[in-house]
Amino acid sequence: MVNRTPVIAVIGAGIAGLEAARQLKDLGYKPVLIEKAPVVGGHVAEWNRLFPDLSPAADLVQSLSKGAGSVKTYTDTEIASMGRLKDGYSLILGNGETLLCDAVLFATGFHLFDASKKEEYGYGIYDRVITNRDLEQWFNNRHDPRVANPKAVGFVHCVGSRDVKAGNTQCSKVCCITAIKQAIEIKEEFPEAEVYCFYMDLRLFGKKYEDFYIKAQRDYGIHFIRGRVSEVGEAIDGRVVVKAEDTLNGKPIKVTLDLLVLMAGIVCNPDAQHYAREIGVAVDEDGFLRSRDNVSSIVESSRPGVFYAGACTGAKTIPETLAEARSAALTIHQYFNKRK
Amino acid sequence: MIYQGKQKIWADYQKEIPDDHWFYVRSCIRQNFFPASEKYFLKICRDMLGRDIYESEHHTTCAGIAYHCDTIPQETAMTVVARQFALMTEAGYDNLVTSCITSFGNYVEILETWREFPELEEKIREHLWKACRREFNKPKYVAHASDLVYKLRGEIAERARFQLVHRATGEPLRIVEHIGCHYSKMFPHKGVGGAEYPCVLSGMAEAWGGQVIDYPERRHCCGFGFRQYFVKANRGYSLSNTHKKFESMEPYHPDMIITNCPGCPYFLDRWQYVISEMNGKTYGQNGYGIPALTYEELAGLVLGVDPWDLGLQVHQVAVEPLLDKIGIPYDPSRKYLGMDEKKIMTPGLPTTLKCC
Amino acid sequence: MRERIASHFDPFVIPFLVGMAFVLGYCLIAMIRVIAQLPKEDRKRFLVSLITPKYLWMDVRDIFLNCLIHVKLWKRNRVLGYMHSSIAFGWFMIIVLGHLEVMLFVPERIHLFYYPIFFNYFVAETEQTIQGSLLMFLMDFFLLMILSGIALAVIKRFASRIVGMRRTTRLSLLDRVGLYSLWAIFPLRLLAESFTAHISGGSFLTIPTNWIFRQFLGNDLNALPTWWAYSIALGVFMCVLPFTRYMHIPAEMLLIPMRNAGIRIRHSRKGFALLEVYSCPACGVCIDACPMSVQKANCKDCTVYLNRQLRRGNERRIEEISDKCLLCGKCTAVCQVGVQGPELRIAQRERRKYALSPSFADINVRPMASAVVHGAGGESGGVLYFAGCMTQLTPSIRKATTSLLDKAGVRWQMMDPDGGLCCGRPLMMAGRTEQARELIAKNLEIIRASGCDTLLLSCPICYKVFKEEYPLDDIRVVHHSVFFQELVASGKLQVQKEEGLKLVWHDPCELGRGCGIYDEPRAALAAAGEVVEAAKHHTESICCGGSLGSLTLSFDQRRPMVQNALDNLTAADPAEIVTGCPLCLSTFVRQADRPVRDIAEVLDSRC
Amino acid sequence: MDFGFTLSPSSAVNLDTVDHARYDRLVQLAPDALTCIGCGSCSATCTAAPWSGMSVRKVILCLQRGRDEEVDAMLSRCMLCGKCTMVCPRGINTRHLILTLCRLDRKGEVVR
Repeated sequence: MVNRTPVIAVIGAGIAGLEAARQLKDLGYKPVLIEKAPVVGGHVAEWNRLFPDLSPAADLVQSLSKGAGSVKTYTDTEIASMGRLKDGYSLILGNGETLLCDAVLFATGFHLFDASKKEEYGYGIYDRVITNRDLEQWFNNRHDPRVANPKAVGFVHCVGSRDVKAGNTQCSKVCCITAIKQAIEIKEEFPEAEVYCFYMDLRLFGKKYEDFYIKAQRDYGIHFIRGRVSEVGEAIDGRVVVKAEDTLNGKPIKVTLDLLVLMAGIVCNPDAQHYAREIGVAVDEDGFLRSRDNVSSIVESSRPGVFYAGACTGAKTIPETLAEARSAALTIHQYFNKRK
Repeated sequence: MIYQGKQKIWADYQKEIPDDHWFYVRSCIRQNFFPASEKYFLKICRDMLGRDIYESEHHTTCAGIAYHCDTIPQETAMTVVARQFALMTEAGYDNLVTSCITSFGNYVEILETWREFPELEEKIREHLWKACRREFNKPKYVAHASDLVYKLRGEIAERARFQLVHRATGEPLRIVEHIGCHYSKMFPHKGVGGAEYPCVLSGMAEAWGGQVIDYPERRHCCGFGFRQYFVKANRGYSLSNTHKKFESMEPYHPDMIITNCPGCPYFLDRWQYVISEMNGKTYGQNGYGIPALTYEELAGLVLGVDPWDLGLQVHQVAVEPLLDKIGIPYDPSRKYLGMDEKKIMTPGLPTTLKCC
Repeated sequence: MRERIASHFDPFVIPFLVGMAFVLGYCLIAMIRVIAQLPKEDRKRFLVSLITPKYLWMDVRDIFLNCLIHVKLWKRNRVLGYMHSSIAFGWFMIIVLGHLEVMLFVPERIHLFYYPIFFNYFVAETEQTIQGSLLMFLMDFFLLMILSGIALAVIKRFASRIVGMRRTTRLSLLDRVGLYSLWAIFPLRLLAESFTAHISGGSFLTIPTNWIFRQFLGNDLNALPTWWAYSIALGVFMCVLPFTRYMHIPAEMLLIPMRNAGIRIRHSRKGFALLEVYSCPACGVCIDACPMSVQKANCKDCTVYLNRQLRRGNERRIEEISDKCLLCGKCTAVCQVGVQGPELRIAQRERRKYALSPSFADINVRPMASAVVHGAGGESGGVLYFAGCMTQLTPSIRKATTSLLDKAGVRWQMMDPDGGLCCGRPLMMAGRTEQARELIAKNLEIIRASGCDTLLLSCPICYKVFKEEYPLDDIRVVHHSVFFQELVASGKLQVQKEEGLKLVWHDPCELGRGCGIYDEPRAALAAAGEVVEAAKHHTESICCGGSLGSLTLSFDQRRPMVQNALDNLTAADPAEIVTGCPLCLSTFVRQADRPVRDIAEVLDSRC
Repeated sequence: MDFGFTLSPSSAVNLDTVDHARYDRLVQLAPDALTCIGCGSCSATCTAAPWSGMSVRKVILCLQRGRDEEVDAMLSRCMLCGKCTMVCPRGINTRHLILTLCRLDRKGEVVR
């Protein structure tokens, strides 16, 4: 049926969208990138350096957006509504345009958990409590006065992850290694600072992650305390008092810190759920989009012509996301080949 | 501290509190500890602010203490509570206001349990019917008396004779607010301001001119803990928890503590004496303690009620330095005069803790 | 024959005399000091040995063979053996012949120390007589022998590989002074004697040299300065000798009789330890032998450098070197002098102070003791098998051992079925002898309670300490490799031999060098397959690298040592590596490219 | 005055005030102590554990938490058998760690 070049709407111009768009373009399709934010790159564009090699995030975003350079891209554009057509989908964009496409690729990514929802940690209440994103911002621009020559810094893993009370039972996968990365970076900036990581489990599954962990212990003397922070209070001098159980010691533990960094986790993007419902794509209990099969077809939905790439189906690392983006492009290619 | 952050949280945890027509249930123990608090709650609401508050002489304990001491099963507590609801229904009220935090927690817990397990409610209705042939409607609103005072704080402020301000310096008084654990820790949305940063008391303190201090152990239990206190062998545990709070608030030099729970002001008051006897330490200025008041007492003081009529003489920690700070007049010679103007007994003086 | 110098004296002998007086005085005092530092019973033992003919004969023989002939070195490396014995024996003979000349020709001058040394300057001799020509011939012969040795020494110093040494010692400044003065002595003697050969006579070496010089040197003006130079070289050498490695020459002469008398290291720095330190010739043979030397950085931690640091009193380095060592004992096995590297190090570890010391005296072992009593069914005798800590981590050894015991119909029981106490050897290696003694007492309680007549060990670490430190006179302490070899030999264990199955036996340090057991395991293995040898084996086997002896070597630092030991074992391409130590086994298994098994496993799988 | 009960100290470890001089010195002398991941292999295999509850994992942890008495009690039965070194997945030289620790006084000074 397809005689003209198939059009593929790629929702989200984060790293998954950018990479998938480039691959689709190279395969001879006509991808269209739709990005809500004014700039492309998604969350990675807000990051400073990437684990485990501490490579600059900007380089990655730059090379990906260069790759997708000739792809038609709408930035600062919301999708007002989506609808199903006989052989494709229609998207009404916020700017009034209607986009008819043969396939949709969700590259909608994730939301960073709103750390202020964990009220006991006092994000937004205590000056010295920041999130992983705030710290990356500081690494980028050094503006945040809260990160001022700290003597003691704490990292709380699993903020909003693996937490029924926060509504997210899934593991965000990247926080452990991000915490270690940021802890090392803090130690490099402030070698005299004592750095504590409060963790429930350390999930260091990826290539070089364990080496990074050993480095954090041996070369930087970062203290790892197995126990989840239960509450944070403010001391008279504005520093924060952190309470946790040192579970390996079986005793409560208390420490006063100059800076507490909350490792806000990866949660689903509610926009993706909204679009999914509009075109009849299933959503998992955890709020992420449901794949046709979690083992063999992670990038496919149960609906023909709807595909996924990246963290819209669950927490992913960058290499996983990029691999999925390429995989999604190939899967779309096969989809059109079959329809011919 | 980012005040706007707290305001945001407070905005998320506002609860609907009807303005008028309340069925009031008293606490089992408060009349002994703070004899005028409940009286002045009623007096302020009814006489000064013109609200309709009804109380029945037939109401009993809510069984919360027994429940938290693990001496009765929850079903028994539920039946007792059902009877209170029946009294309320019979009196023609829908809004229940409790004096006691544990009662409040108990009522909320039972209503929430019934919401989750309606068959349990039916069973309790049967129990109640079998026991005393009563029937009840569930209250439309359950509030703690401090919720009501929080709601009326503006009206009280309008009528206030005194501000919570240091008369000599003009600085707001530094106030530690202590919320009873059963107020919102179990059901954060049932308390004004939630569980982490409740504003029911801080709202009053600020409305009346004071400044709330946020110290690290602010959330910590007063140490009462029912079984911890009632079993003498565990009493050191109770004391140690209170001690932890005092150590944490000490650097802030609080002028007073206000609470909304029957047990908390009692322990925050009396343990100061015990700690001073045990290790010679006092937490107020010049060897005095930190006065621990109920919110009703505080409202009474603000409205110009005579301190001795508010029953402040039964506090262990002397309140006179606080009264002096605010500039509330009092007659020292009347301190230990009873209602009939006859001398009640004068207490002995502690070894270390300074009292007037 | 005539005396050339009427005064029988020339000032050039003064450097020699000073050197001689100094070195003799120094050595005498040092000797008295060492003997005085010995514990009383050791001192008595030593002095008695000196007047016991049996020991006296041993002493003379050993000094001759070791100090002059260097028999051990000959066995190890002929070039080095020749080099050392040519210098030592040649020099000795020159001195002897010098004295002989004096006694023969000018017996009235025998009281003059310098006469035998500078004989040809003072006495003009004729080679016309048989006596004269023979002596002169011998003098030249031995001088040539020494010079050839010196030539080899020079080559060795600058290209040690030619003489078969990969690495040689880095010399200290004084050592260099000593070395160069030693090298200078004999060429200078040749020159001096040559310059005077036309006056005082000479032989096949000195006369032609004299003739050559006389072709272009018109007068004898060179003679006296050369004799001066010769005397100065001797003087310098003797003056620096006590402060250089050449101190081993006099020290070894005392060490040999002391060792023959059975004296052991009893103090980290005094007495016998001091003597061993001074006996070290710093030849550097231990550097190549040391398993740690696989990594260049560790070469500085070999025994030769321990001795040097002990002489210098550099405590930081002494501690570092002492703690790093694997205590494999190979340095002692290859040492010409027999310096006990491991024992010296343990002595250093023993002197350490601790803020905290473990104590085992109040451990209640009664339940363990009563368990073994019941286990034996009240009968005395039988085998008590102590698996030990390391075997707990290698259950295959324990299983194979007990299986073999059952197959052979031996009545046995376990001493530590649910884990026991440590044998005490690791504590001893760490220098915590006192604490080890407490453990030994506890284990003894259990062993005695069992009523066994044989204590069987599958771990050489345990075996060594049970054999040497436990008073178990009436109980046979035996390593399982020996025990099973006996059972195989007596036919109680029928082992099926697989022809062509190449097995290499790794000699565990504690079993081989530690307890001298080399042949029994090989004999037992021969019943199962074809025993091949490693490149280095028996006393020269290479430590697996896992030894508990080292206190500081990290896991990563040990890896190349393990690899080196494995490469050594697989030289003959065996199908399996067989050992008799659970620690060697665990260490090898991690890195080996072929199966590694305990001897018990090998035997058990074939019978 | 005897009330029949006493004020008990908090069981919480306060990292602000805890004295970890001995730990600091230990990791200077035996840096591999830093890499402990608290897996407990050492405790499970320990020969001395039945007599003193010895556990290298706990020793390292207690040192950081100022629980010196427990450390000393645990070390009091260590036989240096080396099993913990054998099983440590991080390759920590536990015997060196123990011996080094035994040489430090409470202030973290090496006794001479």
